[in-house]
Parts: sequence; C-alpha cells; structure tokens
Amino acid sequence: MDKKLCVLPCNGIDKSLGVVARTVALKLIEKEPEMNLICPVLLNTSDERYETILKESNIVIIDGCMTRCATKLVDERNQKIFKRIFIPAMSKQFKIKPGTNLELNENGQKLAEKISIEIIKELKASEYDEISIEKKLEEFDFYEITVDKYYFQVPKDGYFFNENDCWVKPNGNTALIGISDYLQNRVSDIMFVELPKVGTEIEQFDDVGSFESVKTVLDLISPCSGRIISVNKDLKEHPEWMNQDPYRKGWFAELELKNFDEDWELLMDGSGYFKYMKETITKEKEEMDFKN
Amino acid sequence: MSESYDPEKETFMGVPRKKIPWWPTIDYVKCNFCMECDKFCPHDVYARIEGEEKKLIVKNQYNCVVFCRTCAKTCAPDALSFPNKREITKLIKKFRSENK
Amino acid sequence: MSKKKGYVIPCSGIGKVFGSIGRETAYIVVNELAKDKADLECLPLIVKGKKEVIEALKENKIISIDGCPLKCSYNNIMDKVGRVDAQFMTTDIVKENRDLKPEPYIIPIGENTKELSKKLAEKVAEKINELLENKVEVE
Amino acid sequence: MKKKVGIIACSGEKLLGGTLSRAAARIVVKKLKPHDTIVLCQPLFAAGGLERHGGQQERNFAKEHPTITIEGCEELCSKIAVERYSGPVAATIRVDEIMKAHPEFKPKSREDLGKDGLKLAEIIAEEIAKKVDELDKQR
Repeated sequence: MDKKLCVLPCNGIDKSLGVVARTVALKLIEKEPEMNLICPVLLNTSDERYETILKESNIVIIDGCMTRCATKLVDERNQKIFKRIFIPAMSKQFKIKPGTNLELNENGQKLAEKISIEIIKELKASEYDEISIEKKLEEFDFYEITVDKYYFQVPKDGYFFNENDCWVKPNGNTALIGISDYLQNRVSDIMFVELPKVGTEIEQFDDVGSFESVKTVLDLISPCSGRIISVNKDLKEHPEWMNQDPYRKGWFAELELKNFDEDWELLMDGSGYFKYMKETITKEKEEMDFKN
Repeated sequence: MSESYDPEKETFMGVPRKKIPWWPTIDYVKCNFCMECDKFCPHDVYARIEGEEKKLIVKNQYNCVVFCRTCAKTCAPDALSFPNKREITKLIKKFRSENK
Repeated sequence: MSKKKGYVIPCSGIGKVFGSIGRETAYIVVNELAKDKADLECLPLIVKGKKEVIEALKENKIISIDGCPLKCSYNNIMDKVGRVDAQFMTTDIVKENRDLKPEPYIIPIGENTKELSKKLAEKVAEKINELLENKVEVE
Repeated sequence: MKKKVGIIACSGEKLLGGTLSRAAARIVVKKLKPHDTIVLCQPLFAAGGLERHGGQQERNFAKEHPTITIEGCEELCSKIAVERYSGPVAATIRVDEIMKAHPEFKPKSREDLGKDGLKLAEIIAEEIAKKVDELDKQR
C-alpha cells in the first residue's frame, strides 16, 4: 500500500485566499516533512517533472478561489486524491476572515494554521490505509426495508433525493451526486458508465452521464444545478461499486453548487425519500401480485 | 400496466402527474418504426398499432417518468423529442408555491 | 509423480446470467479446449468441505470463475483449500465485449452468452497451459 | 405480505443432477411459482458476510422463510449449507431419486440436458411446486 502524500496549492498570489492556500501547503510540509510539495506553475509547464511523485502519491489539493486552478491541473489525470480543500469554504467553517491584505494578517495566519491542523488530523485518523479512496467513506445511519431477500437502504442524514432516485450530498459549496440503493437494485449489475465531462454546467434535473446494466441503460438525473468539478473515474474500472456501495464508493460526479438553496426545495431528505421509496416498492409489488 | 394503477392519484414532486406535460412526441417524418423506444420503455408509454400507418403511438403519456428521456437515446433517426426541462421545473415550482 | 491438472471451479450463480457464463465456460474448457489438462469439481462439495475433493484440489492447480463481486468460488476455495492459482470474473468478459449483450435467460443459455463463454474459455485454457508449464511451484 | 419460499439448488457442476436441479429451480421461480418463491444462491451461504449484506442476504432470508433444497446427489450439499448457517429446511427434493423413478427420460448430458432432460427438469419442478403448495397450506 502506498503511503506517500503530496500537496498542490493553487498558489494564487493576487488574492489573500490564494496566499492562505499557499501558506497551508507550507505549514503541511513543515508538520509532515515526508510530504512532497507540488508547484502548480512548474506542474503546468513541465508536468513530467512530477510524474513519478504524482503516480505514487495521494494528493491534497488546495484551491483559493472558484477558478479552482489546482483542481484543474489534476482533473485530467487519474490522480489518487486524499482531500480537496476549498479555502473560502474553510474560512466560512472556521468563521475566520483573512481580509484582503496580500501580506497575511493575524487572521490569515490563524486560518492557515487551523486548516493545516485539520488536514493532519484527518491524515492520522485515516492511518494512511484508506487514503487511496478518493472520497472519505463515512459510516452512516440509514433507514432500511427488506423485501424478500433484498435490502433497500437510505441514509438518514446528509443526502437529498429527487423523484428520479438520484441523490446529492452537499458539503459546503460542493456536492457529490449518485444513484439510490433502490435504483441500483432495479437496474441490477451495472457494467458500463458514461461519466460527464469535467467543466460541464448543468441545471437541476439535467441528465449527467449514464450507466448501463445487462437489463437497461439509464441517465443519472441530477438533483441539483452546478458545474462538474470531478468525476469518479474509478467507476470505469469498478462500475459494480454503484451496486455495492451506491451512497459512498459509487458516487458519480462532484459538482460546484450553483443554486442549492433553491434546488433544495424540490428535493426530499432521507426520511422523505424513504417513505417515497417504500410506496414505490409496495406499488410495484401490488402490480406484480395483481398480474399473478 | 395493471388495473390497480390509478393515474388520477399519481403525483410527481407533490404535483398531480396530469398537470405535468412531460412525455415524448414522435416525429412521424423521421420515425422508421424500429420500435427500439418501445422495447426499452418499462412503463408502457408507447403502444404498437398493427395495420395502421402510425404503427407506434404514445399511448400512456402519464406513465412517462418526468425528466426521463432515455428512450430518445435508443432512437437512431432521432424522432423523439421532449419538453424543455427548465420549463417543466418552473411549472412544478409554480404549482407547488400556489398550492402550499 | 502423476501429471498435474487444472481444476476449473465456476460459481454457477443461479440468479443471473453471469453465473451461467462461468458454468458454460468451465464445460467448454474441460470438454474441448483443455480436455486432458482440466477437470471439474462441484463447488457445493468444496463448500461442504468433502475431504477427497479438498485433497485433490490441494495437489493440483485451481482456477476459480466468478459471476459477481461476492466471488463465491474464489472465497470458498480460499476458505477451504487456502489457495487459488488463477481467478476469472465473467463480468470482465462481458465488459470487454460490449456488443455481445448476454441474454437474460439461462435455461437454456442464449447465443451471445455462449459466445461470451467461448471467449472466456479460451482465456481460461490458456491460463491452465501457462500454470501447468510453469515448473516452479507456487505454493 | 405473504412470505416467499426460498429455493436452493445444489447446482453441482460435475454431475447431471446438478444441472437438472438448477434447471428445475429456474422453472419454479420463473414459471410455476414466480410470486411465491425466490431462488437463493447456494455457494453464497458459506461465502457470507462480505461487502454490505452480501451472503448475509441468503442466510437471513433462510432463517426467516421456509426453504426447499434441491439435491443432485446423496451428498445433500444444499441442505447441509442451509442447516449450518440458517436452520432447518422445510423440505428436500432428491433429483437423483426422481431420475431413477423416470427411466423413460434420458437426459443428454450435464452440459446440455436435451429434450428429455428438460422434460425431467419440468417434472422435478412440479414436485417442488407441489411442496410449495403444501407449505402454503401449513401456514
């Protein structure tokens, strides 16, 4: 198991949040000397320079603004990602505003320090072993119904659903999207996925990519609007993750949310969707029995 | 579809299904009656009519899953079209706000 | 010392077509492609832990063929015999041949299913040759 | 909601009885009793406890529902698997005995049942369906 880590900050020098991104990276190197620092400018001009390091490492990507230069630099690679940090979201989370000064003020330093501690904490908790999985796999509580030998699960918190059986899991101003346990059960073994292109702007309920089983082909109908910032490339190799772990390892794409406050109004939370799903299953069963 | 199915009671996002004009429209100039859409659709939206000129029709329009347009992807001559999703979303929002 | 054989153990999953591809593949290998080198054994007997069967497997090469990610064949053999020399997934051959969609029915199997099984059988037979030619024992 | 009956076939790869038990199980769940029965995967019993629910699905189902096992030979692999992981079985059908009782049908081979074999599978399937009805009456 590879345990190497590297860090790629956006290094924006024209905004204080970019300077925070750079400072976080420097603090990480200071705290974890084994970690490799990737210079975004050098990576952009001669990426062969970092080829080996990137191949062998999991990366921490730090973006200072919505342009997400650091993210874009690794988007096209099949890069193992440990964590993505979006400084404005962290600033909100810690309620620390670094101001606009390009020479970091006390608050800016404090924010960078807090973020770096947070990353190290997570790193230790992961014991390095899990980090090749791009998205953190949290345990979650779920509602469950058993029909014959099949189980249908719905996470209790953190996920929102549309009536097309797709979910969104927001985290700050980004979100993961995927399909529900019910939908994966319905289509059965997924063999192929067509992932959307990174950078695509989508509206709520647009189709984003598709997945195909022996039985059928279906589109994923996005529960929210936004811009695709990453896709789960591992699904190309492991489409079965959508069946085995639809709410976590089987995530489909990551979006930068555009209008979630409004999108949210047309979505169900875990308990709402569970009720909806149960009704659907009962209806299907009744129809079957009727035909019988 | 069985008789226990009652379209009158169906809703989508809290809106009566019958208030949402979402279903495919067949362009009979393009359609070559390959029936791929009908073979695909598990909801009995289409029906095949033997001996008629229009050998395929949209029969159960309200069975169509709102926002699903996967059948259109099976259509080689590109003869199927759907309403604009934004318009439909707007309509759903409008209905919901008026009927709170 | 008697000549070694390659035991082909498909999962024979019964719920979906992927298990049937494994079963058909095993039959093609032992009946046609690697007649004198390959043999079959019942997976249920391995699951049950029948002594003679386990002993026979231990002394020969073992190839598992599974139809779903739960890998019943592989896992049960690992559990009871402790070794698998090569493992195959029928879903891989389906993925590699996107134009050949296996028919959903299994009694009897469809044309595409048969074709896919043939393709997988070629790979399995080749692997058996490779395993048996290899003079170095991998224990 | 009525509880479904689990059908577990030995599916043994090496013998004709396995292929027959498999075919009969499919005929029951697809044709004769599609709404009263569900097919369970025998090897999954032992391989249980994997990813998410995996094999636990089969074990739990058999704990809470009546199950009928279909055996290809005297080894009774399915029955033993179910009893080990879930509890007593509701009924056991012996394919080898039904074969003996119907010498007029001569299945072609374990690979291809042929016309006679399919007929025999139908007969076995009807036996299973009868058991399902009996179980229904008892409940």
